[in-house]
Amino acid sequence: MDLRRSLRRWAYARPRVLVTDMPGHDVLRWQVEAELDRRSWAYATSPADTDVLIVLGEPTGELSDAIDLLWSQVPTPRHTFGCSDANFLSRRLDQAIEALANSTTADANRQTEDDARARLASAGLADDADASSSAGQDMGGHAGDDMGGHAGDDMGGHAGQDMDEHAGHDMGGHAGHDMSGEHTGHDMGGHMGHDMGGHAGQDMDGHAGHDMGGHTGHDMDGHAGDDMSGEHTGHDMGGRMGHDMGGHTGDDMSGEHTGHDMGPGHDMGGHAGHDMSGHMGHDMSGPVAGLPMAQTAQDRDGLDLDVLSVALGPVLPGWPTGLVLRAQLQGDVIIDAQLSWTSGADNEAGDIPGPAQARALDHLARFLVVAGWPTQARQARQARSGLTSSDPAVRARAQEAAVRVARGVRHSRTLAWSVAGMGHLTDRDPERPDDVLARIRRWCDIAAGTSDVAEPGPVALPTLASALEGSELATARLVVASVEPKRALTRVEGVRTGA
Amino acid sequence: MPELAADVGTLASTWGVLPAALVVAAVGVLLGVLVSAADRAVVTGQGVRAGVEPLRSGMQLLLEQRRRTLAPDRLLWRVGGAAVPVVALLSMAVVPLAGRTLWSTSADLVWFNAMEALLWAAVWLMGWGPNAVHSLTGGYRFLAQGLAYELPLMFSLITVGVAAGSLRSTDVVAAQDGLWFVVTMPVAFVVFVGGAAAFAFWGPFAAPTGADIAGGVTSELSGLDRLLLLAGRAVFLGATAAMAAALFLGGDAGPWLPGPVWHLLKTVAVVAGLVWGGRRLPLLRPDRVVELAWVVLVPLTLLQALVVAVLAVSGFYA
Amino acid sequence: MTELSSIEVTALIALGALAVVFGAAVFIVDSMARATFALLASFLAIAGALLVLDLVYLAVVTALMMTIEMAVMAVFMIMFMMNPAGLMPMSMVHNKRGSVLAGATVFAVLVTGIWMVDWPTRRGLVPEDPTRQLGEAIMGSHMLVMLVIGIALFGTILAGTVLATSRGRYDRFGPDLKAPRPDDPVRGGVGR
Amino acid sequence: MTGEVVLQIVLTVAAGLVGVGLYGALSQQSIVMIMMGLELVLNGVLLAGGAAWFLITPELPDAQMLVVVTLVVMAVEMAMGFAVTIAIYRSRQVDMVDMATELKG
Repeated sequence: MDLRRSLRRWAYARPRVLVTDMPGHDVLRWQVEAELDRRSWAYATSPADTDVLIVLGEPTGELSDAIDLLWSQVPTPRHTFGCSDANFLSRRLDQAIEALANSTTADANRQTEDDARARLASAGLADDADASSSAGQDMGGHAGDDMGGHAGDDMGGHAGQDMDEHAGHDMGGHAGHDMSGEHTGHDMGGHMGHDMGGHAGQDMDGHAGHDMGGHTGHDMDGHAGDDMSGEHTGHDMGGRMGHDMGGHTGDDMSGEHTGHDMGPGHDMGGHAGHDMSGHMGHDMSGPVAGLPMAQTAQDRDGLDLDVLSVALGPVLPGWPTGLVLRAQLQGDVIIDAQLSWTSGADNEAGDIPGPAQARALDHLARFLVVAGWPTQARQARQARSGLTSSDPAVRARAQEAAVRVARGVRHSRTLAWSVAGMGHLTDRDPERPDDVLARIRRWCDIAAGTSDVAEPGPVALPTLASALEGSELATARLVVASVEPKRALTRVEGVRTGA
Repeated sequence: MPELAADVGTLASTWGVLPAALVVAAVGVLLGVLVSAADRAVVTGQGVRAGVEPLRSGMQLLLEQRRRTLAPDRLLWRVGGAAVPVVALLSMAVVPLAGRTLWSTSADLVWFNAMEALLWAAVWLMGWGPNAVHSLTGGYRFLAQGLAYELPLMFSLITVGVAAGSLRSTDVVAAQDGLWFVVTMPVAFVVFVGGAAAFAFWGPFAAPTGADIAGGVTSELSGLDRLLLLAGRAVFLGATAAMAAALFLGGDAGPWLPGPVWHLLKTVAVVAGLVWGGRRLPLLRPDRVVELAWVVLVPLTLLQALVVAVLAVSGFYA
Repeated sequence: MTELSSIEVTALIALGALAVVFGAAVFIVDSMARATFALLASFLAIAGALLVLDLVYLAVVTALMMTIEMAVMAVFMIMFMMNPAGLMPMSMVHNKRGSVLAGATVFAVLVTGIWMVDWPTRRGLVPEDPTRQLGEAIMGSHMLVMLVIGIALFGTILAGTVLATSRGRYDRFGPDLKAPRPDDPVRGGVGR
Repeated sequence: MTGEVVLQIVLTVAAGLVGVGLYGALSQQSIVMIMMGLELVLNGVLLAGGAAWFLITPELPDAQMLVVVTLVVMAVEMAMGFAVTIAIYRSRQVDMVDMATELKG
């Protein structure tokens, strides 16, 4: 046993960490990242890649739910802790290793629950854990994902929910239930293959926060008569990735479904076995919480291809925590982009963190992560941490490192070749380019600390969203990473652009 | 199967099929560990201490829960996951070790290339299986990138075949008796190493697993699935380095030291060059790289093949 | 080297049978991705059979080409609808009975022929290097075939590109072809 | 087993591939699926060619050439099939043969 234990300890000595920071906790994040870099721990790129989830600050509102769901996607063994200051950081990271090494698969579920409660407790939310509701977010960029290990059985990961009554329930039996109260925040994702027929006539009001994404291959017949339009705020239908609604690409699902407009030339007869009649009376008209259903649209090469509704964010590597990009994807081209902050992340942080040079380096580091340049990103992070040190010798070395990173990035021809000419925020002016490259070079100038270039102001979300229109996913990520998106004191409603 | 190589003994014919296959697989895995250790050392800045990290990560992934997603295509997902390391190990079969290959066919070079093509299918399946946006986007990126790299890579292999007058990798090594092929075909060498890195979606070609799509193909993988994919990729890169050393750097030729040591040294040199050079670059965005590959690399490698063909006809390699 | 051992005969027939099973699966499975990869499995089984028959080069080339083709095909099918991700029942057939009949008839006729014909006895031995035999034929006695193939492939590349693209140079460089930069939706890597 | 019986068995398997492929090519509506049917037919030809070479005339390269030509035909068929599908789809949003015929003009 001891041998196995020490083996596990050895295996988990370098866990992969996902750091999520609430607004206003940048300096804390820098400290955490400095410690992680010192220990050569890896940064996770997705929940599946995560061993340890560190939450900086107290998540509130929708962001809290988003993080709960994100946590539910992390495979066991796993560990999470909240963190409001850098005290005992090193010890808590050591404890994380210990916790990972001690957990076994057998008590994974229990541990999951415990961890979730522990984390919520640390965030001061234990009391209303049962009341927390997922207000319709699609979490962690995993549009259409199933939620972690929940495919059907493991209900343990529903952090913060009171799942006791529903464990193992056959959802089919809920016919006629008033689901409003109890099921708030439920993730329906796991109910793959369910027949939803029983839900006919339900009052679906309370289901804000349902993720319907997973209902691939569902028999939706029973929904006849449901009014799907208004009440399902927050439904994410994005899970039909690559799906069309029942295989009928030519469908126009945005209109009234009565009589299905099957698009030019579709032969309904050929779709043997498909009973579309149940969809009569569906009112799927209009966007569901701003998300239109899957439909075809002209792509930029003039082909009508399937589009897929996705939501990116609120937690992604190198992405401003809390920002959500809702868009339709055609292949990997973004159309109809809308940006918004989730509640809980929409407020401007009270104090401006750190010196301008360190902020620029932080910005650069996050951009370099997205641009796929991990070595330079690490250098930028290290320089940033050194600059905030109290030791003048360390600061001097960090200054040299900062200049080195800034020069390396600024003069990289490969990077210029890769990112030039995209993400123009203003009208194209050959004299003064305003593309990703120009913005990044400006961040470099500030990061070097040698010239007094003014820090570029935050960019309003509608401006940013219009710059994303028609770009590829990769481009969009780079464009977002190249600016500072503007937070508002009040929640910014999704801003539609394009058609 | 009929005896394929009468003149050159193979590892399988000397040691028996199973032991030879096990040895070759072990060498492949060791090369994979070498590659990923070197990569880790550069990325995390740990230096030599990163040597154990691949083993540690492997151990950790073995202990980890496998991720289940919603409505996955589980069959194809699992097939893809199993195929990646298998194909990577199969590509080791035609890499000369100590002057002999596991089995010798009259079309070794095409075999190596075919394994790369199978890797396409496997990685695409890994992207397809989980039924998730980022994952599938990664799969698409891999295909687009693969299409652009397939031809230049193929031409660089053909160039080697033309010079050696054979598609058998041991013949190619023998043909470099006087002069390493890298001298007369530097373009083919660079394209081969770069193209193989692109097929292994590594370093500057890692767009299919990029951080901008939350890890892409790997975004929904945990536990064993992730281990298989990452290990397969590392083994493939290691096999590529060993193959590049054999095809362009004279294989086990060299003074004083025994042949296998030379081959190992050259392989390590290729790995070091690949990691050092590759990690100095940011991710090369696929939409830019693809045009470069089609418009610049294809003509360039064709030109390289032409030069080598003229040299071969004039008896330069005889 | 002259005859197949019994293991090889078994392998040959098993691989052939696998190819047929996977081939049938193409039209049975419910998802287009699975149909494509069933077809790929069928091709790989045939590649394996060619390997047993000592045709290494052709086997490897078959595997190489068909893998690439099927990967492209999978993307195509997902692009053009056809029940992409799902495992929903899928039936897109017409004239099923006629087709079954046609398939069965052709099979019956072929099988009758195969077992009725008095096949010639084997002449000669398998050469030491079948790849070299093929190469020398292509570059020697059968060069005309290769020339025709080359031209056909070239024609295919041109015709396929012309059919599939909607934007010509006038769309990219303007009506008088004088635009300094092409008007493309995405900027390429060569800086044009 | 004599060479002739092996040949006949292998050819029967090849005929099975041709039969299945023919069924697919005739019955499917989707253009891509029809292409898959044709590919299966050609797959049978590949097997038959290989068997004929090994079991009848290994000394002559002709059967090998047949396999090469079949591979080329597959590639051409595939490339043209995709190109035509894109062209039709672009103009009519159709990818099934029935519709392609019914929607003339």
